[in-house]
Amino acid sequence: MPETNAAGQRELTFAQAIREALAEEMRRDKTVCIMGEDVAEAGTPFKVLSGLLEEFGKERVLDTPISEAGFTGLAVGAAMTGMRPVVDIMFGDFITLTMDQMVNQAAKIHYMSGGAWKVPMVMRTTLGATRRSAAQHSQSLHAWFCHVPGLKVVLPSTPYDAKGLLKAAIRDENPVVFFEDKMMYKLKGAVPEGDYTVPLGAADVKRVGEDITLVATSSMVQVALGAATLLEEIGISAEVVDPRTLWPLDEKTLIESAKKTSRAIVLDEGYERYGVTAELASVIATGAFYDLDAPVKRMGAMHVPIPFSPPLEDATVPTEQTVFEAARTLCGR
Amino acid sequence: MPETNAAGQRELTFAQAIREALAEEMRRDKTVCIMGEDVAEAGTPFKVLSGLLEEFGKERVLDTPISEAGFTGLAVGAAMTGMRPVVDIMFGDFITLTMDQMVNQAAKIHYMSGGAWKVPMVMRTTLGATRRSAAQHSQSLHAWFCHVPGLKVVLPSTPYDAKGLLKAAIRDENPVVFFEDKMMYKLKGAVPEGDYTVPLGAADVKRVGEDITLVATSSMVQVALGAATLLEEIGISAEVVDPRTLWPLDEKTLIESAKKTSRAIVLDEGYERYGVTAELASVIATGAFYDLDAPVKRMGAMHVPIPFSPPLEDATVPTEQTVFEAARTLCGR
Amino acid sequence: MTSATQPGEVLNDVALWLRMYTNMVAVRLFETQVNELYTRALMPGLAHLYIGEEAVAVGVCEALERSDYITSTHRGHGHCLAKGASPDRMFAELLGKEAGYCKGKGGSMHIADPATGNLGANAIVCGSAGIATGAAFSAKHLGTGRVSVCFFGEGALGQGILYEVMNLAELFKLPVIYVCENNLYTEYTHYSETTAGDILSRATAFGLLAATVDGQDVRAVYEAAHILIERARSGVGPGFLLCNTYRYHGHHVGDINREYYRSKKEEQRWKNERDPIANFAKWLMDQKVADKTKLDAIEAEFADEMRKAVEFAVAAPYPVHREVGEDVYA
Amino acid sequence: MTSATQPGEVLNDVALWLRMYTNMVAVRLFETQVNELYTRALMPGLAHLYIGEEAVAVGVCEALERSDYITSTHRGHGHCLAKGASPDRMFAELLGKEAGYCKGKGGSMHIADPATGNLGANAIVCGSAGIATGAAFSAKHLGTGRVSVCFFGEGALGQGILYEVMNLAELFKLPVIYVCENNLYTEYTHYSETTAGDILSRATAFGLLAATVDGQDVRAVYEAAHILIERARSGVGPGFLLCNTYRYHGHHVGDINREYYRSKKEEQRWKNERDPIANFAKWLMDQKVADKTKLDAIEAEFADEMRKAVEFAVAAPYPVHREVGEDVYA
Ligand SMILES: Cc1ncc(C[n+]2csc(CCOP(=O)(O)OP(=O)(O)O)c2C)c(N)n1
Ligand SMILES: Cc1ncc(C[n+]2csc(CCOP(=O)(O)OP(=O)(O)O)c2C)c(N)n1
Ligand SMILES: [Mg+2]
Ligand SMILES: [Mg+2]
Repeated sequence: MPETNAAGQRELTFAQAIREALAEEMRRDKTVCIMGEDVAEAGTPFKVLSGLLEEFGKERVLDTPISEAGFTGLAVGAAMTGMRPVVDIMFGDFITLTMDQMVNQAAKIHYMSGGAWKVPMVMRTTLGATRRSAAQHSQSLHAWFCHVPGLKVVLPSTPYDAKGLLKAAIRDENPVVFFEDKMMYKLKGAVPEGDYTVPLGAADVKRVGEDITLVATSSMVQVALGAATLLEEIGISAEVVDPRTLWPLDEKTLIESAKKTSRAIVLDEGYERYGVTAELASVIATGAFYDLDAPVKRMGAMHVPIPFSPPLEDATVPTEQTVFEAARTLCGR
Repeated sequence: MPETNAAGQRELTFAQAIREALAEEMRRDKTVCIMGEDVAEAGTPFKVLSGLLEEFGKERVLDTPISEAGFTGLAVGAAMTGMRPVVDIMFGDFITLTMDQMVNQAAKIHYMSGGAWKVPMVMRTTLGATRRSAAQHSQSLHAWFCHVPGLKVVLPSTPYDAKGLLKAAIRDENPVVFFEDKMMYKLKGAVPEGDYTVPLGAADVKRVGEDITLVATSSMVQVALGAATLLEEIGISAEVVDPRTLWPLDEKTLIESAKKTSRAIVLDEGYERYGVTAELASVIATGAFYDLDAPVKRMGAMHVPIPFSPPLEDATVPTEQTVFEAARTLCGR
Repeated sequence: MTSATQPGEVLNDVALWLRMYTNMVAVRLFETQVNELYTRALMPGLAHLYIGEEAVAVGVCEALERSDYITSTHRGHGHCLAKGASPDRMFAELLGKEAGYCKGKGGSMHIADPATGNLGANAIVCGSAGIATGAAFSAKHLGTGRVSVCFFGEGALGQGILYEVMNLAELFKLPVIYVCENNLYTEYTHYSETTAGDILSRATAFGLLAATVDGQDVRAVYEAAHILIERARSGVGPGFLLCNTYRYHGHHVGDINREYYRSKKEEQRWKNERDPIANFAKWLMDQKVADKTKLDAIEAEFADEMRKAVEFAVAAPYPVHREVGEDVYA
Repeated sequence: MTSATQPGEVLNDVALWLRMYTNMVAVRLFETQVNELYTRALMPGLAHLYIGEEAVAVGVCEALERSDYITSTHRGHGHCLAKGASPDRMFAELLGKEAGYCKGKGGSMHIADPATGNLGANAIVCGSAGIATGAAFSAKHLGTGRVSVCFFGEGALGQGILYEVMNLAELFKLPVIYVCENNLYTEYTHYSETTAGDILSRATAFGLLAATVDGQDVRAVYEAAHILIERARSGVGPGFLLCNTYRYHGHHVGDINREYYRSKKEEQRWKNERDPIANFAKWLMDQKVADKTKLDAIEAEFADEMRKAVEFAVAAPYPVHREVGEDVYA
């Protein structure tokens, strides 16, 4: 049940926002369907899809075998021929099994056919560690898809964005990969009733600041906001910028913010090496070259497979505290 | 047959150097074996392996079905239990099919088992466009593997390096991915007879210069050297640095060079976005922050699926001419 | 090819036979021109010729409606033509020209054409099995009554995704037929070295109705395909058709010295004894359906058409530079 | 477990039976403690209990030598114990402690142990099919005479790589047995909704020798496994063993309300009528191999051992911080 916050706005959890976006799109467009493992009766292990089977029936909410490559490929063909499938890959770690269908097929068909065919599909999957799920259930592999022309990559960080971005993704004519942070499903936030979309390619300034820019994606947005609060206490005003979509990428907003503050940290839960932090840091280092007072600092996951042991796992991901300290150092305090 | 160059050194092609490395390692160590599609009688479509079947027999040079995931997985298990398999993935585009075995298995087993098991295997595959092979046979996807802790990633650019690095890769105790540029197989260069290795993690300055650093990988090393010659004609002295292995990465050599020249271009045939150029540019922008006179320039493949049509395909990859012009602009000429 | 015929109606049969004959001749003449383009160094890259296998594409596509879907392979010109594409735009595509089916961006291995239901050739072995299955999913979900055919070489039996989608197709009762063209070789290796067990059982194990057919006999192919396709169309479920065939040329146009993996004698035997066009011509003449003059006229007509199509393609312009950045996103 | 017995030798059989009984009891008591650790909120993350399926791991591992290999799954504690691992280091691993088999880095889903040939549990469904096949490849190539067993749930039948490696194993005649534990559910979905056709045929299609067995009958499992394993060891080729079984608990320890996907009645029926331990106990008593006192003593002994092992694990320290960056590269 939706709650109402202090400002009188309706609040939903991140999971509810996703579900509402799907339900609204499925009502609006009969060609939207959902497929994946345990999506129907179970509504996924995270219960994100609960209730959709009841409303839309087995023909549109389809349990599949454990065949990530197979049903992703099926979705590609279905998307080419009149459907708008939303594929559910339970854990982001399993996109490894779908790379051929997503990269060699979905991403390239429009181009290879000279524009003759298109592939309007969405892949929903997860990212994020610290659930004590060990190395094969904790990765944030979204950088791979960002590297591939023909795909769009979306990383919502609030319930509001999740609903609006997912609706935009479903209506998009291209294959879109939509990454959800598992740890965020219960996060609450204001979500308007009814239809709205958040355009793909528009960053959002989640907090205005003057002294340092924290560019953060997905799970790291809350971390950045937390760090910003800590920084405020020592008199550092941090701006938090969320690209929201990594491709298309709103370079301008990132660069403008860095130019204004002259310092930037880039935060992403994927591996730091050869990943998202490298791209965003490089974009800022180039775009704000003459305005930066210090090198752009990158903070991502440690370069290790995610360990199971809680104290070790916790050490692999940036936290409010580590971001706070990095920012303080960068600001010379 | 090996030739001899002006300096009296023995010359081999890049393909011959690879084959010699394999043959020497197979003679040295009975646990080294090769598996892949059409590797035996055919010696691969590029004929890189011709003759190995004849010397080492069907037990050690194994034709497999077209099952990239399956035989890569088989190699992982074989590597854990006493073999040193060298897996042949005919085109780099097909690594899409092996991502689960390489990333969720090979890369993580040593760590997940707390060091109990290890996976000494090599995956050889290709990269590079401009063969008129279209979107599914022209990609350079090595950035994906660089992003994954537990893997090492090697990109030789000369016959000498190819032999020495491959031998080092085979002797390494970890899973190593070895990318060969298809267009380079016929490139000739000096290659000593007999045993030598090139350590993983040591960059090589392929040309010494003063005014600008061209960091280049694989296919782009020759392009950088060609551009350096053109630049010399207009009085710009370019240093060409080849990291040779992208993981481990010899940051120091890259940064020292950029500090010295104060300008850098990073060249890699993978997609420019969210790929190798981003990491290398970011490393340099940070490490040489106070010495750079201009932003680090990135040059990679255009953000499009590789088109078939020759004039279009040629436009997607950096060339001597485009690198020359970028360098000239960067040097303010 | 146009609408499917009910078998057993003699008049229609004659029309059907002649159409299939014509189409096989067209495919062969097309491919002969491709080989020549390569030899004349006019073709960028390589191409995989379908010569010898014509009866498979033609027999199967004859059993399909124009609006039905196919997916195709690196050896895809035959499927494409048999489904109704025009040689001129195909040649243009092979040469990377703007007038090609994909504006030159796809080339030989990626020709696609919505007008004839061709979802595209695929250069990933077994890469289109998911796509074909998905097209059948749409057909069922949208109630269009369409059927989808997935062509693939026996090499694709090595790819796990084939088994994943056969399972899905059977579970969802999708109207899709998996057509395996067993031409005995996967590149340079005999299929028996890479294929354990029994091919047909690999489909029946998942519940599919499966049949084997002489892939050099276009009537046999057509009839088996017709049954599986109409069964699928009526909603009963997917099918699998194994067609035993042979490619006369190399794996691709550049594969000239082949004796290390197969003998000239073997090649000669297939060409002399099992040629799908020659044998069908003989049968047509035996049946008095057509005489040699008529069949020769068909060949002459298409030889001429193909030459003209090649000329068109050779003369056609390349795409302009700006095209390289277009069609990445819809 | 120690060296395999030749069936038919009565004295050995008695020892074998008691060993299998003991091992099944050990697995159950281990898992009971795991559930308790979860309930007491002492366990990080989740765990997938093997209770109800004990006869499969124990029957198969009894037919293996200590030096033979196994690969295991997310539901892997039973395989690990049956292959000879110690409960104390297993519990330590489950709690993420330094004393665990993987220094706490692997956790419940990744326990591995070279000393007992355990190549590791795997949290990717079917993720270890390649690994098990590769271990068999080494065994053959190095002439060690070892055999490799790949345990997997019936959900893994959905993954294409299984068919790829069965094909490879048959082509290379590798000593590997694929053991399918059909416990009827893949997480929250009945296997019949995700599995078309016939399971056994999916293996025989690739030429493997395949057998089905009552997975609740440890003697039946042992006998079938023994035949397939020794056949594989002798070089004839790979095998496939389908064990029909049931998990009593949820998919994982947190899966408490299960009635939307299976009834309490169904669970009760399996527990009451087909429990592998209770039924085997009854049989042992009927055969006068052991009386109730003896069997109770076994249980009491292990209950005590498991409690001590848990205490050890709870008290054991976490790895030190520096460990996080170690073991990434060998
Ligand atoms: C996934 C993948 N692996 C390998 C290749 C390289 N390759 C191209 S065609 C081919 C052989 C295909 O054999 P088959 O499927 O029998 O088709 P045929 O060429 O005989 O028509 C191979 C291995 C590829 N294109 N895709
Ligand atoms: C590739 C992959 N897809 C999905 C999952 C999520 N998942 C974990 S266990 C499981 C069900 C496995 O069922 P089964 O193989 O029958 O084993 P069981 O749990 O019944 O022992 C699923 C879908 C996974 N771990 N790996
Ligand atoms: Mg073939
Ligand atoms: Mg199960």
